[in-house]
Amino acid sequence: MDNGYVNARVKGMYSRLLDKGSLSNLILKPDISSLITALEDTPYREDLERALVLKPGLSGIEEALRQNFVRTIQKIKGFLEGEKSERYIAIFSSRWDIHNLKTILRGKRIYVPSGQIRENLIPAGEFDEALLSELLKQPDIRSVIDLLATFDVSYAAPLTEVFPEYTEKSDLIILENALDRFYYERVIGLVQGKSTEEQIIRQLVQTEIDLINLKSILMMVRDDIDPDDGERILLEGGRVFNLKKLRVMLKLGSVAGVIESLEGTPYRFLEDLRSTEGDNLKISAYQHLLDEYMIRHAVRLYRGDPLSVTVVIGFLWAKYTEIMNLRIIARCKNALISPEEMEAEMVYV
Amino acid sequence: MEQVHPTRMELMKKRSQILLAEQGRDLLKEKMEALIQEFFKIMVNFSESREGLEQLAIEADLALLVAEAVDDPVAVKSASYATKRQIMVDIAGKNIMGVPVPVIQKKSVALNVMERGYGLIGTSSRINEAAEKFEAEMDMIIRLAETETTLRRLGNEIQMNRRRVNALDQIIIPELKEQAKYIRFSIEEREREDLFRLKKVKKLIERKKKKKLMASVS
Amino acid sequence: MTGWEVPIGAAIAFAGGAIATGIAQSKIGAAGAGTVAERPESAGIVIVLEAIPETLVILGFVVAAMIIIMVE
Amino acid sequence: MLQKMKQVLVVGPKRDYQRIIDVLYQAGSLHLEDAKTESFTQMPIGPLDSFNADEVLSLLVRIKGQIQILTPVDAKKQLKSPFIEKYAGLSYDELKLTATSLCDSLEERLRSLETRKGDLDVRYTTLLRYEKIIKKISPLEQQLPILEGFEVTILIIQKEYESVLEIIRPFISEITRNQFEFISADLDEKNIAVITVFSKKYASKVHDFLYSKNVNEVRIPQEYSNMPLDDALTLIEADKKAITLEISEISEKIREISTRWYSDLITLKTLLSDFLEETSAYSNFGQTDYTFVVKGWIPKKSLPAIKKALHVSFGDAVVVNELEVEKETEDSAPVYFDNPFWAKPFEFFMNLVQPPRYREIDPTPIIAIFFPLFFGLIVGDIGYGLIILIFSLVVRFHFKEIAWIQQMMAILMISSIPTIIFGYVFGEFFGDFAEHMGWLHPLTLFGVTWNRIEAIIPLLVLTIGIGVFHVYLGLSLGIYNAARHHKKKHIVEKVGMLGAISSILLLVLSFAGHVPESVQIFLFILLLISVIGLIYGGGSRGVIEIMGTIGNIMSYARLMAIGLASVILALVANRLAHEIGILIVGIIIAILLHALNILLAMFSPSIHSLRLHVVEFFSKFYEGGGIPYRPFGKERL
Repeated sequence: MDNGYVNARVKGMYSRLLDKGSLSNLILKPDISSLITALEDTPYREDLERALVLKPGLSGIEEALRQNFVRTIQKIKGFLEGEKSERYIAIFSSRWDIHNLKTILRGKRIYVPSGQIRENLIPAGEFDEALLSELLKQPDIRSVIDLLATFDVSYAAPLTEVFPEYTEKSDLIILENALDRFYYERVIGLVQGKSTEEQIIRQLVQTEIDLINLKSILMMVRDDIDPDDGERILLEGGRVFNLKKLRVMLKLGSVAGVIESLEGTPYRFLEDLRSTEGDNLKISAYQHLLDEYMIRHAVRLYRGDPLSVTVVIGFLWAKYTEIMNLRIIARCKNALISPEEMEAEMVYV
Repeated sequence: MEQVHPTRMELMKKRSQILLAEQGRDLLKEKMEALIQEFFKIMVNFSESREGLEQLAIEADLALLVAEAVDDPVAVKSASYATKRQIMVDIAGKNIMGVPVPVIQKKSVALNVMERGYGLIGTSSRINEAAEKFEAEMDMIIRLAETETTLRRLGNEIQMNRRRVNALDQIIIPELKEQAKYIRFSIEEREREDLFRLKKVKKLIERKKKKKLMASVS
Repeated sequence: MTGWEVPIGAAIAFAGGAIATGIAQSKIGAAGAGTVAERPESAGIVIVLEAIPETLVILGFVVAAMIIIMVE
Repeated sequence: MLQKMKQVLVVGPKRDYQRIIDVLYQAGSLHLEDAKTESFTQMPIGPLDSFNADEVLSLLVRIKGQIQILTPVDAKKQLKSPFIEKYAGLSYDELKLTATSLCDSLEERLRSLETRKGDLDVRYTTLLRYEKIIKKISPLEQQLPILEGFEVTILIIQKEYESVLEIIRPFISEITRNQFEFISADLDEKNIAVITVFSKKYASKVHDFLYSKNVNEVRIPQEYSNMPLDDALTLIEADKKAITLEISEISEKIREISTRWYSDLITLKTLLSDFLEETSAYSNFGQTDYTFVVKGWIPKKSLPAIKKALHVSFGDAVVVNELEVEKETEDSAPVYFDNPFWAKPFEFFMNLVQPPRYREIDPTPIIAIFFPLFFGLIVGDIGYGLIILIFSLVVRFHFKEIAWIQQMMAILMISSIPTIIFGYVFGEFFGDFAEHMGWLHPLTLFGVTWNRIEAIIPLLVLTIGIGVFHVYLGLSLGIYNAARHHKKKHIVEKVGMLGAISSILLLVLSFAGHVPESVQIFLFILLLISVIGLIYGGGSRGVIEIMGTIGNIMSYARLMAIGLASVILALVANRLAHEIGILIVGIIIAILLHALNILLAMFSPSIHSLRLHVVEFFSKFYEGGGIPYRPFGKERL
């Protein structure tokens, strides 16, 4: 099956993404209101108009961006409904399920009112409105998990499994880790096929796992986390790093050491940054590079086989990046951050 | 002053009181100086920390801004739900020149990445760094709370001391001295009166004696 | 001298072109529909693109016609 | 042909700017450009203090939001609002007031209806979910007695933890002093369902125990729990019905509001959008301290008129400056077609593709010549031509309002004329009908009898010849365009292509014996030189293009092929009619087949001759991507 129709639509949508020129134009706008006016000339117009009625200014823009993203994902899912490639898109979109579920669990733990939790959900995933609102109605973490089991949502199993450990240690990381681990295991499991399409997607996911592990290790090493404790954060199935290698890296003890050990991997670009900027860099500076690498890698898929679902995946990443860039512009504009600093946070693809 | 009995006994008592007051005053003055010294020593630190706090606050806000800009405010909010919402501090006390000041036992609320409650995998290091910056700000606030209370207590003590010294210096000591002076004057006056009386009596006696002599002679 | 093989040959010639055109046009059609849905202004180009593989069926037809006519 | 455009700067006193805009608007011939990019020798031009659009925008958002909730109403069924005619005459302020008050009166009601509806929808899906799980479990429950004062708890256990069952059972037995029921069965491939029933007084103990054993309890909302599952199902069913009912009630309410207000809102939306559009032109105007500046392109023909109009109103106070235009700036000039009447309909194709750039040749007249020619050559039937002519006239008459239908029908009309002429040449009138009847015979020209069925080879040669001519024409236009833009390499490339194709064609002809062999050596030299030129002009791709170009020429064979297909279909129609014994049936079949053929003849030849133009012809010279001329004025709104 090829995705002629879907890909043609996606390409149409891709061609409406803002190019670098229009982004720099937006960067140079003097204030939020002129930014809004400028955004009125983009495909965000409709979402913006609607969001600004309820929330003025910055939060309106952010709401509009979020709505637009959700709408884009829903639209593409609509095209692919019933197709085999639907599940590849679900790989991408279900990360918002994880976000939503984590948010609900976190919120339920400290008894945040449901209304407040709801404001922080992004309905871009596979969970529908009905499921989310039922989850929000549950009084505590246990009943959230039970409800997932009742509705036969697959996340119930990993959560149930680690729940006793959670009750014992009262450490939310245990639940969250179980979710993340489950997500990546399932995703990797989904793309074990031999077709080029699955291979490409598998590579993408494996790269993502590598990058996540790398980021986690950098953060843990910096905070001197006990390597034996840190191991539970590591994800299996990466492209370059297996668990053994990751453990070794975790024991290196210093950020510089970890980065030096990247020699010979595709991620050695971190070393270039370290050698020019020195050892005292924030982890987020490295993460920026890692994010950029991931986004570039993913968006490159857009230019792959024109009839493959990878085009859609590439587009979704590009769209995600654009929304991130716009959010950066809006936030920074609001806080009067200089264009140069703004661009340092942005990612161009 | 009326109650004061202008007796020699009283005078001696006053004299020793004056001495005591003066000694006390000097002692208080010394203590005050020491307190002031202590105060300024902490004060220098305090104003530096104050600036540091402002700096930290700016940095923390910036880190939060970056996290919200790049990762979506929704993600930041979500991560914030994972944190424990309270900070426990134990407060003990110590003495600076007899002034009780608080000492906060655990000065640092800074956590490492595994202690913040949210999973590392789905949360970006930007959010983490924002949390870190705010924890540092919190630390600073706690430390400042300690020093600020100390300073306030010391300040109060210095005020009180100064008032005491002033009271001694300007009211009690002069009053005592006045009293002593009065007693002395009174005693001297009395002595002079006595002398005069004696002389008068002596004259009378002599006159009587002379009359008697005159009478006998004549 | 014309037997059954002439019409069969012509039919094969035509069928080949027609099937190939069908395959090509179905893909172009799907993609074209997607393109027009997103960018209605490109409808003109899409119509022309859709017509391009028709060459195949026309050639098939010509060959078929030639087989029949020339053999006669 | 394209109109000559002049770039002008209109400068006038600022106090008159409203009137100047009015005059320009009435003239309706100025294509606005951003005046703020211009600057007088020292004075920067700032933006005009323009109208603040926020108000209109937010009003529009509100209206659009309501329109979205409302259901579209059939124009015939709706209640005519008494105000609707008045709206058009209102000034902006009045319009704003009307719209605001309408929004105020509707918004809250609509929004609450919409939210309620959304909530109900969500609830409905939720109920479906619960229903699904309860339905799965309820057969199990049939085996258990449900008693008053007893609690039912349902557990879901994954199969890999099946052993837990063994632990739970004795414990519950102990807690409840053996007053319990316990039953388990497979729920699906992965899970086991367990139902236990026990006295309410042990409820908290049992739940605590289950919690400690980490078993998932089925969570069913309070209103459906603690009753037999069948009852719960009945209740859910009833609730679902109630929800459906309420949703349809809400829809009905929305429909009522729609019939009353939908068209009002649409009208207001259109008027406000128009207003917004009009004011958006203001952002192009500039100002200095005392003057008001407008910049734009104007067709040379309209320039005197606008100058005169401004002079009449303002005397010498308003100046129209013709700007000196660099060649490069000319590329940004808008394009305004200026074609003779016979070529005008073919602008339709240009707009379908992409308008040409200002400094390019406008190929419309060429299409106007070749398109009908190709069409005629393909269809080539007097009868079909006549029917197409009549059809296009009728459609044109019926759809006077729709511009694109008018244009398309004009194209068909023009195309039907060569169709008739070629029909005469080929001797075709509804296929071989006329020939059969002896009224008409294929003409014999240049020693060939142009019977399309028989003269396949001559027709092939003819169409390829047309192809050669057409492609050569394209290449020549390409040379002309390149010369105009002073692109030397392009010229060399196109000339090289001409040379290469000519030499290859002549070589083929000479090998076939139509051209003396003695020139072969010159042809080879010519080919060599041309290839060198091609490499210089276009690199290796230029050489590969030779194949492409030859393919393009061969592609013109379709003129013959599609024509042949249409002739044969016509023949089949006639012959079927002839061979069917019953006259009437035969005629009906013939008419149906001819009708089909005509229908096809209107589509297929159009698309293919268009394709020959766009793919084969345009690729030789056409760039496209021009900016269409959109004058500021009445036409625009």
